[in-house]
Amino acid sequence: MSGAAYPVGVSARDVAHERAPVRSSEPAGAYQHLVVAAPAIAALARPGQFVAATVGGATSGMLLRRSFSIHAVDPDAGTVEVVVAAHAAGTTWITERRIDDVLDLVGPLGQAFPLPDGGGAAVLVGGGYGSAPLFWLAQVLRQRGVHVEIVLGAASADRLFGVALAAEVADAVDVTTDDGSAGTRGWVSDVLPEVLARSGATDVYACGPMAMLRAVTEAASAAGAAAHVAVEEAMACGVGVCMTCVMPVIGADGRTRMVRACLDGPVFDGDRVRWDAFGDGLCRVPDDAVGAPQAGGH
Amino acid sequence: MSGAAYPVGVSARDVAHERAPVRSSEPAGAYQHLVVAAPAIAALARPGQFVAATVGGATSGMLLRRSFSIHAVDPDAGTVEVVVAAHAAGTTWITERRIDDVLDLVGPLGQAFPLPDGGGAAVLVGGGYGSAPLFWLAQVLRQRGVHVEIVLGAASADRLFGVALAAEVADAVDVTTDDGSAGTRGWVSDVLPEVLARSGATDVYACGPMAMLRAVTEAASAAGAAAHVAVEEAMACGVGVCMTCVMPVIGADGRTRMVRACLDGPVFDGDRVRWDAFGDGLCRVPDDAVGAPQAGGH
Amino acid sequence: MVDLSTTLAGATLPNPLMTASGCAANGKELHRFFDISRLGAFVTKTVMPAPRSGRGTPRMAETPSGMLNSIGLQGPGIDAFADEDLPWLASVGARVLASIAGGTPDEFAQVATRLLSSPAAASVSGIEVNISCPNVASRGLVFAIDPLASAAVIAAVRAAVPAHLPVFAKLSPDVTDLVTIASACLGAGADGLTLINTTLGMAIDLDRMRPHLGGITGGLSGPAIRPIAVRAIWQVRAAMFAERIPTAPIIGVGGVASGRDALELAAAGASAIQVGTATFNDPEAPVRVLDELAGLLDERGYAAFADVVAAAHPERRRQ
Amino acid sequence: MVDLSTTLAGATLPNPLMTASGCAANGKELHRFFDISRLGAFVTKTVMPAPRSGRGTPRMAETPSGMLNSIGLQGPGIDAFADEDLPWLASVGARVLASIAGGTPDEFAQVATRLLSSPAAASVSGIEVNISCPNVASRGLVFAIDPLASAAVIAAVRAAVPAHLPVFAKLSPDVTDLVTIASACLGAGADGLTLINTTLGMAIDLDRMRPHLGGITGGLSGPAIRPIAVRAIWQVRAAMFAERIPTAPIIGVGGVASGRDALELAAAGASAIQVGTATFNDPEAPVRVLDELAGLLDERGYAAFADVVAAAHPERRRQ
Ligand SMILES: Cc1cc2nc3c(=O)[nH]c(=O)nc-3n(C[C@H](O)[C@H](O)[C@H](O)COP(=O)(O)OP(=O)(O)OC[C@H]3O[C@@H](n4cnc5c(N)ncnc54)[C@H](O)[C@@H]3O)c2cc1C
Ligand SMILES: Cc1cc2nc3c(=O)[nH]c(=O)nc-3n(C[C@H](O)[C@H](O)[C@H](O)COP(=O)(O)OP(=O)(O)OC[C@H]3O[C@@H](n4cnc5c(N)ncnc54)[C@H](O)[C@@H]3O)c2cc1C
Ligand SMILES: Cc1cc2nc3c(=O)[nH]c(=O)nc-3n(C[C@H](O)[C@H](O)[C@H](O)COP(=O)(O)O)c2cc1C
Ligand SMILES: Cc1cc2nc3c(=O)[nH]c(=O)nc-3n(C[C@H](O)[C@H](O)[C@H](O)COP(=O)(O)O)c2cc1C
Ligand code: FES
Ligand code: FES
Repeated sequence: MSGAAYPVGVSARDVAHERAPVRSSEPAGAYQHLVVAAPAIAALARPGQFVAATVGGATSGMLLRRSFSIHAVDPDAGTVEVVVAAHAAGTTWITERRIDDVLDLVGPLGQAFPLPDGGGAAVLVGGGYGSAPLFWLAQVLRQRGVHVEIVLGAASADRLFGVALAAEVADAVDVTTDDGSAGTRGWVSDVLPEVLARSGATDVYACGPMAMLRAVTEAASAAGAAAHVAVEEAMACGVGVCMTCVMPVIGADGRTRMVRACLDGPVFDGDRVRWDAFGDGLCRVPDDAVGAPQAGGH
Repeated sequence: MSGAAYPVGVSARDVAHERAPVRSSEPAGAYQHLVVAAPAIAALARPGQFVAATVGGATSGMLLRRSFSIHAVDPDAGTVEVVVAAHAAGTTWITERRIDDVLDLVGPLGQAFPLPDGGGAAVLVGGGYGSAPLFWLAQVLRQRGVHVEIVLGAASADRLFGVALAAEVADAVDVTTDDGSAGTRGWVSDVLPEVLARSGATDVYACGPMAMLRAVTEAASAAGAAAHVAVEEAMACGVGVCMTCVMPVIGADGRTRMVRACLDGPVFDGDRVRWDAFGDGLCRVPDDAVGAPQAGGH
Repeated sequence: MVDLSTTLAGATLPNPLMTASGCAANGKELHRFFDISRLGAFVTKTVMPAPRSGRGTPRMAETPSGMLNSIGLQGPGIDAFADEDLPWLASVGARVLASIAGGTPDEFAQVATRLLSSPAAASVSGIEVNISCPNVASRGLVFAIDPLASAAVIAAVRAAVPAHLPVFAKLSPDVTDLVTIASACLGAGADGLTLINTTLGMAIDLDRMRPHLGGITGGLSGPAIRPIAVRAIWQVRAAMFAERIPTAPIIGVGGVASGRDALELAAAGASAIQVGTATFNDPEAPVRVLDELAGLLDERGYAAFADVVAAAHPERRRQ
Repeated sequence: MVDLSTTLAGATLPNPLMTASGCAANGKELHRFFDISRLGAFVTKTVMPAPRSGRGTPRMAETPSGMLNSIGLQGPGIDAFADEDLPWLASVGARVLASIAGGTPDEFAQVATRLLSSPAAASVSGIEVNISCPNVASRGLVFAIDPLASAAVIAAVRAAVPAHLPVFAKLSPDVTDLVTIASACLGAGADGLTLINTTLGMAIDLDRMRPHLGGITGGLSGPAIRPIAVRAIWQVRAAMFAERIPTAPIIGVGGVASGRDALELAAAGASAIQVGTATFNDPEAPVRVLDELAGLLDERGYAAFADVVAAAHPERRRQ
């Protein structure tokens, strides 16, 4: 196996396809923290973007790429970092990779978090491994003079990611767990109103489960802040060609369309997302969406 | 990964199913020589039998087991050895396994080489990696006081397996290569008549490509010796349940039947095999086989 | 402990797991790996009136997550089966679902009659009528692509078999309208359906630039086709809920390699599950799947396997 | 250098590799990874008369060596396509095989007419008529399961399109007799056939015990179905050799992920090859497959791609 990362295909201005050797892989609570050599991706990425990896190796029965938020990049070292939860067979395979094993990566993909011009305050909210992209974002924001507070939530202490890191990169950190095994017992949305009030944040950045993103959006709206949420929709390609990752989002013209989370997202303005369409693990097409099946029709 | 071999399923009297950790894997010319820990198989196996391994790991798109002759066993150490040519994706995967990686093995499978009561002389003929099971056989035969000569043939020197080993376990060794890069230029069948004549062998044991086995059978018949040939038919299951590995063989009643190479073979008496049915990579059902499609019928 | 028993048109089996016809020979080979009487039923290789050599080789090609076979119904013929194989199966305590075929409806009936004249006939829990083998020289012989031909075979077998013995029609997914075929079989007296046989596929030998299989085309099986099996079972079960066809038990088969896969076919509507190609990967697959399924049901708090049969249908959830 | 060009009913393309409809959007996304004008043709996402939202989500499920989708023909409608997407494709020099659909034969014809009124109509090398999308609310709308309905659509499109522009009918494998459907399409004026669209499948969400896909059933694609595609191409090409149906070019699609796979479909009878689901695994797949195919042909000493088309048919070898 080659020790050096090398490009697989054409590397266009804003996206690359690289074979990325694993440089390190360490457990981090319930997750695995991987550092891989992917210089082209490292050079292009911005916080909020993601990478998509093939799984299972050359003889794999799993065709589709798995998406992961970029946790950190080091353009000088040419490395990219991701935090992976072993959910099912594909992610388990990734967490089992050893040093020098190679990941086939496409990235950076999707829209990054929008950055304010400077100053002010922002609150960053991460659920479980959803916190992965926030620390890098915090650093970028603070470089712009933004006061940054981080709220981390998870089901239990082992499913929190980056509590120590948060203390390094943010001005204040709040932690919640469903079972009270760390921080405040409860959800991030329980503490968020207070954090928003005390920080006077104008922007809230969030990444985590859909239900959390919806609650964060509501709390932000109530506090008069803008919510920038990074969603996690099931994706087959990650690059905008399959139309599997769509969700109803209100456009600039006020009309709802089924847009691709991989291309137009994963970061959306929270108040543009049609949260009413989500429920019970499904997302309906709202009746008023462009091209929706005619009501009463067939 | 567990360091110790352990059984997966029921281990019946004569067959076992084990998860076998790789103990060593070394290149041997064009092949890879693997030693794995599989104590139950090691305890049961006899020369000429084979093992069948799954390929590609837990997320593999390749369902079928790959078969390999047992090269050697050490019942005390609980190890089994195989010699693998990287033919296509499945065998390539096996040759890439590292120490402590686990192979899922079923074995020992099939009929072993029949052994003479003792004394006399035998010639063992191996084509390419087909020689793998012969060295162990040579040792067993010599323990019974049989004079053993080995003939090894291959396309080129790097595709010979076990030339040095042959010298250790046999009374005489002949080598042929198609390109003359080692030993006599030509085929094993070119030198075989002379070896048979000088050794006075009553039994010829052979393993290799079909065309070679046929030629060996003819040479043995001409010399009045019995040919015991280990065939290599494409196998889906290796354990007798799929009926894919059949070939036409004449039974004790003189009638030809399509019999399973994995169960009734891989070792057959050369003069029982209907060589006339093989050709151009296909094997026809002879018209006189039991249950053959009616000639002229449909 | 989850109650794993399942009832198929009167025949109660201790559990829903079965071998699939042609993927387990006639029992002896797998009995080296596990006690085949642990299975709900052992499904035998399709047997025909006379001994059959099957096709030449190659008879198989591996494909992504699947395989093609063109065995061509090799077998000893019904006499040898009834006199030797069935008694052996009975001797180890296996419950037998006997798979039969013939060239005409009459031949099917003759095979069924001869089968039941076996000294071991009592071990037969049911008859699976294979009208869907794609490995026959003429596609015209695949009865299951035509409702009338299917019905003729089923009616002939039903007439030859005592009423207490359930008859299952094994169908092919390679049809435009599976529900119509299912309906014809049930109308002709089938007590249940086995869904699905292999789907027709093909591979090319690129070195010799000719069809890879001796039989040119072959039957595609294995996990690759599981989504087709789930769909077929769902469609037919949905037609039963909609009362377009009579309600009858479905035996599910196609690509099952794990307890989760078995649960998927059951949730789509299968009252029993056969494991075929997965056995080539793991000779203990049928009982491993059974154990995994039992574990999954237990974890999820089901009291009985029967509770998950067709559980993914909204009609069932409303019940 | 191997001559890679291929001729499809009068349209000569520099090479046989294409994207597959619905697996490459309308070009911009893949153009970030490779120059789409390198392809023999770019096949666009099926476009319908009006904008369409498609189905709710989940729209996909991964399956062994395959996937299910129930996109439901999401798209911008023919106006936006003709005014925006097609001109962009023309601007980068892509040759376009435009995939169209409608709810009635008339709608198909309207879409074709409107397409050709685009300022970029000259970039259209042919029209692929998608009569086989399984992701429509009623299976009755899958024209390709019925010869008469198929013929009606093809005749309407053929009448709306100038004679020099080839029309391809894209067929479904989910039929009892594919050759009859192919025959009906060719008889109605199709210049060629695209084989195959996805095959109908289904997956169950075992946690929620309900169908996994928003659309309940979905189309199965990927390497899992390649043996079905090879079989379909072979059957139809064999019927042409047997003069049961007129000889016409076949565009092969289904499970192609490598140059070997492309060669397999070509040897079965395909004059051009589309790469669909493999693009989700590797965004450069269509051009990688092209390069691998060129390498294989070169290694094997073929002078031209045309020499391997249908090369596995005995009739071809006898020629
Ligand atoms: C933009 C984005 C960023 C993500 N970031 C991270 C991260 O930083 N760390 C992390 O551990 N996980 C992350 N995920 C989720 C991760 O992609 C899924 O857990 C993973 O795809 C599941 O693969 P599997 O083989 O384990 O599960 P399976 O359920 O077997 O996957 C089956 C199929 O469904 C798709 N799928 C299933 N769940 C998801 C999901 N939640 N999101 C997208 N596709 C899914 C897979 O891609 C695959 O095609 C992210 C997802 C998205 C969309
Ligand atoms: C009894 C027996 C003993 C063998 N001993 C050895 C050995 O000691 N060393 C060694 O290197 N090889 C041996 N082989 C051959 C080895 O099994 C094949 O090379 C291997 O199965 C090919 O797998 P693949 O994935 O590389 O090739 P692929 O061509 O991708 O295999 C595809 C399918 O065809 C089957 N297949 C292909 N070629 C063969 C073949 N020649 N024999 C059986 N099945 C085949 C595979 O099992 C698989 O199911 C033996 C075969 C048999 C039957
Ligand atoms: C090698 C092989 C032989 C088969 N022989 C038969 C048969 O004789 N009769 C029959 O009804 N089905 C036969 N089948 C079909 C299986 O019983 C089963 O319906 C199909 O393979 C799908 O299940 P699977 O994916 O679990 O294998 C055979 C399948 C294979 C792979
Ligand atoms: C996500 C997805 C969307 C598709 N959309 C269309 C479509 O709009 N029109 C069409 O004719 N085929 C469509 N198809 C079918 C493909 O074009 C192709 O026929 C099929 O997927 C088999 O090829 P593959 O295995 O290479 O993907 C779609 C397939 C997928 C996977
Ligand atoms: S994941 Fe394919 S379009 Fe978004
Ligand atoms: S390989 Fe299955 S019967 Fe021999």
